[in-house]
Amino acid sequence: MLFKLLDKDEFKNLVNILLQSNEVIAPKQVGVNVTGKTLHQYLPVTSFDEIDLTYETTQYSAKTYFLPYKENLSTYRFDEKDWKQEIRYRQEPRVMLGLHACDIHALLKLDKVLARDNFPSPYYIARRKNAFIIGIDHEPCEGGFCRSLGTDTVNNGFDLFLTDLGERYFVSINTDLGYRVLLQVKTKDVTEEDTRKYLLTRKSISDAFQTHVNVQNLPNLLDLEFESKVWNKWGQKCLSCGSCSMVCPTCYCYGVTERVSMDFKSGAKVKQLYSCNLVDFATVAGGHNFRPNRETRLKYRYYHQHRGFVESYDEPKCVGCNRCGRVCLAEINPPDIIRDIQMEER
Amino acid sequence: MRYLSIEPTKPKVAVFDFTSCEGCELQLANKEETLVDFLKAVEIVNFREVSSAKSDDYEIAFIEGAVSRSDEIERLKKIREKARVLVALGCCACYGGVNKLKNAFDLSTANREIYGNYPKDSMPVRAIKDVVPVDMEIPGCPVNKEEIERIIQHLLLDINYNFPVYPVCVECKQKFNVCMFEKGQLCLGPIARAGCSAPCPTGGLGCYGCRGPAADPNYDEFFEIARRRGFAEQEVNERLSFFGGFNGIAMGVQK
Amino acid sequence: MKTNLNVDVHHLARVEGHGNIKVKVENGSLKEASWEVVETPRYFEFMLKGKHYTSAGILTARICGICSIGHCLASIRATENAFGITIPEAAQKLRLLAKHGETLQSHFLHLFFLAAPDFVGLPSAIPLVDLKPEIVALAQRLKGMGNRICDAVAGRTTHPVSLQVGGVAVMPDKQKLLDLKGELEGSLEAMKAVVELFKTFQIPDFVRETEFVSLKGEKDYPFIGGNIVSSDGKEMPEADYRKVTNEYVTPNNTSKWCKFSRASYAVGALARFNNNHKFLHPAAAAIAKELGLSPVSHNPFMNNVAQLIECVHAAHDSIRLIDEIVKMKPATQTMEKVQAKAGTGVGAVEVPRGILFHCYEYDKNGYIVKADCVIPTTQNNANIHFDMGSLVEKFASAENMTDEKLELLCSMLVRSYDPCISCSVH
Amino acid sequence: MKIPLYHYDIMKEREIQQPVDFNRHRRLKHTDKTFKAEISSITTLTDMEKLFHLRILDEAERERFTFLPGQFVMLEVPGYGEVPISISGSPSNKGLIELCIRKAGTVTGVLHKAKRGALVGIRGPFGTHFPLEKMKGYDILLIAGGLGLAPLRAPIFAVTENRPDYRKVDIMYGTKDPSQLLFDYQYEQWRRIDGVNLHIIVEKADDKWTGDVGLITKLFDKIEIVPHETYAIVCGPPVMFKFVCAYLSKIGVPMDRMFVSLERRMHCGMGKCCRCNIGSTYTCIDGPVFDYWTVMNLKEAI
Ligand SMILES: Cc1cc2nc3c(=O)[nH]c(=O)nc-3n(C[C@H](O)[C@H](O)[C@H](O)COP(=O)(O)OP(=O)(O)OC[C@H]3O[C@@H](n4cnc5c(N)ncnc54)[C@H](O)[C@@H]3O)c2cc1C
Ligand code: SF4
Ligand code: SF4
Ligand code: SF4
Repeated sequence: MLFKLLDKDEFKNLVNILLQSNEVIAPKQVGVNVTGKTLHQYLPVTSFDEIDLTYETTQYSAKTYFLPYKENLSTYRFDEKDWKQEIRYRQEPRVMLGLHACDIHALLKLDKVLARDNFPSPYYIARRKNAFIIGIDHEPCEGGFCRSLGTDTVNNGFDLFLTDLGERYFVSINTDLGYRVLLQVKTKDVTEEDTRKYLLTRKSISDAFQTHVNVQNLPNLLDLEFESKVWNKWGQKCLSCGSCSMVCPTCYCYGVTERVSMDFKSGAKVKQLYSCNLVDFATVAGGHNFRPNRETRLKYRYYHQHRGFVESYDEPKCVGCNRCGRVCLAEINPPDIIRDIQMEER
Repeated sequence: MRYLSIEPTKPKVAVFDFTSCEGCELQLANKEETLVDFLKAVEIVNFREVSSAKSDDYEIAFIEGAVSRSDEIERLKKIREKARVLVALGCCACYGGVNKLKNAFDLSTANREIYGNYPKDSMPVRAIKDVVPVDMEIPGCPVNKEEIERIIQHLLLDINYNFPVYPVCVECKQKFNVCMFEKGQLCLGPIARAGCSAPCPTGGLGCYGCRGPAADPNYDEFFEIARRRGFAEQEVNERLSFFGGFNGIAMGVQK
Repeated sequence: MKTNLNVDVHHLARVEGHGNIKVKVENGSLKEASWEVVETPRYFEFMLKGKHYTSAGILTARICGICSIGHCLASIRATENAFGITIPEAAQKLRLLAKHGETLQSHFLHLFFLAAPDFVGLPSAIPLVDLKPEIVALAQRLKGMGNRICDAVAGRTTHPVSLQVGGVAVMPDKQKLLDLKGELEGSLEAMKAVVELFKTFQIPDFVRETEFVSLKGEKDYPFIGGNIVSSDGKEMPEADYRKVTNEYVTPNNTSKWCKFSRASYAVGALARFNNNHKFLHPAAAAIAKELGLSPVSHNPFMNNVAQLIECVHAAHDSIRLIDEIVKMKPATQTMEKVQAKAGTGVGAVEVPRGILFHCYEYDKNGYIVKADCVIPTTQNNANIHFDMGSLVEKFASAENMTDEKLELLCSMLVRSYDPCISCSVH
Repeated sequence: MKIPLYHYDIMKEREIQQPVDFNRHRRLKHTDKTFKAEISSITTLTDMEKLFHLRILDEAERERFTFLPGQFVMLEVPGYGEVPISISGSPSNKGLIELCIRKAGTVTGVLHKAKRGALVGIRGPFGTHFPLEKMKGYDILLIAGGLGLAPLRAPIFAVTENRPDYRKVDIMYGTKDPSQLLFDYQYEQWRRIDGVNLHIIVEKADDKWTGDVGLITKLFDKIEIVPHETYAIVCGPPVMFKFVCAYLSKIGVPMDRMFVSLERRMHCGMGKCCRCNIGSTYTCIDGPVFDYWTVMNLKEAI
């Protein structure tokens, strides 16, 4: 990896240049909540002033720019006795600015399933490869436990990564494209002093983590505790509203339905992100539901995040952003559940 | 769409209104983009709000509104006899709708106060299914025209119309909304049935549950959340009773 | 010449709600000419009792599916007046824009789908899909535009969600508004085509003098709040609406009747035009001239023309409003803080069918103690009824008069008022 | 100054330009492109089941389409939906895809109304298969309950067409009543094959039924099983294969020599939609064919 220093004014310059010919998605303040805390979202921006890089976290993850909530897998034209299938992938490049390490890790995990494993998804890949990602370091967010999952720092999956050193950014350059983009503005070489400052900043961030979750041996524990009362306790609270999966940066499951236009001349096969917590997730024709109660559905979500994915890829699917915990009205959250599971074993 | 060699029919459709605001009927004339195609797909033979043609020869009857007067019962039963398929259109037809709120009051007092010496005929509000069997329901206040279209497509060509049974929160999230609870407002989203695309939270109004309850709603936890966030029982119960879909569900009532 | 005529229309079609027409002429003399409203009552005023102020606007929107925005606006205005709240300027503009959206949607619905078929001799607009697709396309486009405005500003086409006590809950998307502006500009030309179409319609020659009541324009064509004015020269603040409406119950109608200076009065587009024509956008005023409508017109059939004129006005005014709204800063306040308090408030709004009043009395916690809603069609019903008598008297003796022709004429009279019957019963 | 970002055009990828071939899991391809196929023949089997013969229209695609017994296709009826259906025909019958479909809901319902000549889309084949290679030289038990004969028919073809490779073959089949028996026109043919025994049982007989009556496990009384020389394939509802496998396992047939086919809700067939997950196992890529040992180890499998 190469490193450079970028003055904040120059950075603004860079963003403005990027804005001129590309769509830019960046954290933007969307309001305040009832306690006065500011709320942010990754949204398309049209000027540098709309961007707030000091945001703590966004309510929604950046995944929807890679896995939209709704998308047409294919469309159909119906002729008299025949039909024609058409498939299109999104192609336009865009800038994803200001992603935190956990969000980039989430993309790396999605890559494993959607870009590299069985049946790579062209829909995902077309979006992923057309995203220019600029990440940024930040103070730990409230309730976030990324450190425990090793996702608080990131070494790849981005083009540029910024660490705020006060007047300037310490920039890690991970791709050739990132390097070339950076050539458009004035950068400085990194001095030893800068490096020391950078490492200090990293350390102070690292030390600031409050939430720790012990995920050691979790896959096995989950198997052992398959029938545990813990699930009953949390399952009773679950609203089965799917909010957790909607905001989660790594939840990718979906449902497909087909639609026909009112003139019956065209149709579409529509993919919609789903949630394993929704009541009919595993219902089959005839009405049999393989996961009829909240408890089993909730358990399954944790099972997939912390056991199934580990089995397949040697790492959990969760990045510890705690978005699901924050969004949940019933206050169901991974740190508490995992703690409960660990406690059961003592 | 004849690639399956199934010939589509052009069914005769009638639309009838009972006690309601006629907003759901109005939706039939809305969604202007597809209105012409819609009108071409079916033969509307009886639709008083937009046509003076009247025919008693129909297969599909859309019923808007609830039943709140004795003559409506008779009218409804006659329609049921004629229609092969009876579709309850909108929240009033499916659940009684806001009309049902009057059931909480004494009718004769209400009559006296509003109509003085000339009391009008009226009775406690009932949903359509409480009077005659209903084949399909399109909930919502008002209904979502897209769902009407899908019902029509289903009746014409067996096309799928499985409306969502999950809660409004799913669709609300898919609209990138900040949760109403986060803004300090009450919302029935977690227990109300989706399918509307969450216009209310998107427009800054907590859901009132016009589509009725989602499948297997978690009332206990919902009440717990409302309590924790400081919403009064009265407020929650006003919401729940608003559209008639959460019949008999109330916070603070021992089960 | 036939001197015995009989008209009996049960549940008149192409109007909102259920009403009957009964006419009997025997040996040339009028025995009966009546307009009866038989809609099932819903007791909204009763339902409102004990409801929280946040629910009032949502509940009363359900009085009517066509003018739900009007009801909601009157309702939240009544509440705001009761609490003594002034809403931010941005919210005022947004509300008026939503109002225009509703006016466009409702008027075009009436003009094309409910009124026009009579003039072209069809039972409904549905056959036009095949006969005159260009007219249907025009109707779709113009009515759709009204709906899209409501959708963008109020959150939904029917039963608004963003219009709330204190203001408007969300600022609509700028781009959406700009798109709508483009659409509005394009629609002006289309409206000219509608004017041409209306020129071909034969409007019955009938006049009966009556009183016209509406809001009074001060600087603009009035839509939301202000004083009430009558063509008989009276004026009073909206809070005194009861002195105008004087509702009373009749045995055969589930809707009440109203009277002011005379036995009946009329509200609606024609009343607004008659009282406030000088505030119309010049383009709208020009069209009034073109279509031969000049104040004060006492021909109820001219209400159709007045509606069309209002559409042109609303389109021009919407463009102005959008220009002003998009210029506002991103963080512009659209909601005022609401503090409930005991008191009574009235909200008067000019909805498509005329002036609408909501009045609520609140307890100190913001729950409704007493509610009263006076609907435009309620105010028109007596006037329709008396018009019917005059109309039959004038035309019964006409050559070649038949039951069918008279039925059509009477039905057209009722439809001209664009009555909202379920509203009037509520 | 402008920086137009690098534009990645997935359509230029060499892999994606190659024809779709769903048995090559790791290749980049148009995952949702279907082979257009014509329903070339429809056979009514019972009130609820019909056998559809599908022929891929494009000749080159037809040549390329091969499958192994136990695999399934995603059958798409454009505008209606897509459903997973096991291939019920012979792997050697190139170009002809046989699907036995029960009327169960929207898509299957409309298929039952469709006429010969209708055009549908298929993706696949997907999933694991019965390991017929490994079974060579062994006694074979092919056991089906109800609609289970649909997926079992493919291995029946494979075994009977390669008769010399296998030793004794017992086909056991049970349904609720005689009216539900599938493929009855083929029984005679199977019976005539040397060393193939067909045993049929119904739970409830009708006037004409002269055969066995009872649960399928009753048929075991008639069959001689050498546990260590036997492979079994069991297709049917979970309750049925649970009992059957429990019996076989009790008499000593190793659990990893019994194979079952599981059904779950599926929306993709490619291990993406997660709808078919059992615990953390994808029925569509790790299954639908599992050995019984694996099934026993899957949480929430049965
Ligand atoms: C591996 C596999 C092989 C199968 N083989 C056969 C076969 O050979 N013959 C046969 O008749 N049936 C088979 N099925 C079952 C068949 O897929 C369902 O009956 C069918 O999906 C019902 O769809 P529908 O649209 O008619 O019903 P609906 O109830 O309308 O279903 C709606 C949607 O739900 C999903 N779904 C519902 N039930 C199932 C189910 N059991 N499995 C998977 N998805 C489901 C589908 O996505 C379907 O489009 C198989 C299922 C699986 C998983
Ligand atoms: S499971 Fe929760 S904490 Fe983990 S990545 Fe998803 S949203 Fe974040
Ligand atoms: S606003 Fe309502 S519907 Fe939306 S997420 Fe919150 S509770 Fe659910
Ligand atoms: S959000 Fe709630 S109240 Fe609003 S339309 Fe949907 S279900 Fe009805």
